[in-house]
Amino acid sequence: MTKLVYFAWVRERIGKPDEDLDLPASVVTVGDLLTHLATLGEEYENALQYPDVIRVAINQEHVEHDEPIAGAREIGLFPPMTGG
Amino acid sequence: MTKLVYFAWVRERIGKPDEDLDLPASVVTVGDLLTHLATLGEEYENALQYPDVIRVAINQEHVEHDEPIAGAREIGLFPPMTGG
Amino acid sequence: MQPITPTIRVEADDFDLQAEIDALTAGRTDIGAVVSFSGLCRGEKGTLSALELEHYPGMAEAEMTRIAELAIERFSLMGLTAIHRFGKIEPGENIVLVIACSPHRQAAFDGANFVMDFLKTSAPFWKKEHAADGSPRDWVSAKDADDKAQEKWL
Amino acid sequence: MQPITPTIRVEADDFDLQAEIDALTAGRTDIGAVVSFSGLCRGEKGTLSALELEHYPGMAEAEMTRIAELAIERFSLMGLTAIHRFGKIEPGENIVLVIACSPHRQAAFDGANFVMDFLKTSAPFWKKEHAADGSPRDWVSAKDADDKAQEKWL
Repeated sequence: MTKLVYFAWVRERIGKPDEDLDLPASVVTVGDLLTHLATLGEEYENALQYPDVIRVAINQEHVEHDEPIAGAREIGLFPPMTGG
Repeated sequence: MTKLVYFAWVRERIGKPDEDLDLPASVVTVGDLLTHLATLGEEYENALQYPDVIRVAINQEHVEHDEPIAGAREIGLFPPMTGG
Repeated sequence: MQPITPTIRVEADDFDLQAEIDALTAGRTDIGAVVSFSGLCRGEKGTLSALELEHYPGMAEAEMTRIAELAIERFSLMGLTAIHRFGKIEPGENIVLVIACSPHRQAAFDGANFVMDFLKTSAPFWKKEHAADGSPRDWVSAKDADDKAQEKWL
Repeated sequence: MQPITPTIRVEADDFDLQAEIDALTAGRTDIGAVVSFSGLCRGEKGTLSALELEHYPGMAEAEMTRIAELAIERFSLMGLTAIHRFGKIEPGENIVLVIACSPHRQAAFDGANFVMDFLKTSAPFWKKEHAADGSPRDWVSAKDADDKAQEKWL
């Protein structure tokens, strides 16, 4: 099981702040994960329709979309940051 | 009569904070003034021995050494500034 | 010289700038320059009633610490504080505070500026606008200008 | 938009940073960024007992006002305060304060930085060092680095 956490409009569109998911073995990279999640329902499809803009953190550190997710305890998905 | 005011080590070397002087007609520019003052005694010579480093203000505004002093009510002489 | 540990906080409450500067400088005589940056919520000519600041707990602090340590190393800072608020913030209120201390002024300016630029693009915070007229709330879009501002340090 | 009048003071007493920022920002919702610079007297590893700050009364205020107005114009600032102390100042004490307010962060950083760079080279202040061991007091020499810092704005 991998913990997924969502923020800002990704959280709003998916409709929950976090969840634990069993990911299929075919999901190797962050990019694979985004493609996989978009198949889980309309709300996921809506949240992830432009995967290029989705920022991802593995174990609370920023990663690129080609990063393998092996060893991830927690994966965060969110829009570009707008703090400060 | 022109009021001269001195600051920092220029003031210390000349030995007074200010004075009113009658300047000869031959003193046209700031550079002429520095040359003239250096003839007024050892303390002036000592203060102004390196005229290039002396900063000058006419009526409380910075001027270059080639500036005419005509119309000056107050002329300030001082070393490069070290505030801030 | 002992390593400098930044002060990093993510909190709902407002901060006290003077108290934070005092905490960095009290009893020290080796600091010659202190630069503070306060980021405030703008009212956008009366159209905004508040901002709602969301963050990624844990990662927000970790990312701010990482940025702060980069700045301390790069500009040889003698002290650094970064505080970011979350929750509802009204126009005129503080959002973020960065303080950098150094023997010399340019390093203090650069340190605070660097932290703000990286914080904008890398620290996991998101702003949602509450419109004064009650119209649907929108998430603030990330600005290209912020990415460009960060790139000046690369 | 009404013209911005800078707050300029030359005084013996210490200043209160928070009070000065409050005076610039109170009741306003159009300021998004406030940058403050505080310059402090360094103790030079215990060798300095105090600095004596001399200034040219009248011209000091006039020159600071001129620099402040240049910065307001150049960076479209919404508020600017510059305060310079004179007299005897001990290690750890404040010497100078500059605060710049703007809608956006880079203008606030640049405004405060610009004022400091020009103040260093153009405002008529001079520092004399009082050595801790009582040896003869020396006037601080002007630094080439300060002239270079000013040149970055030309």
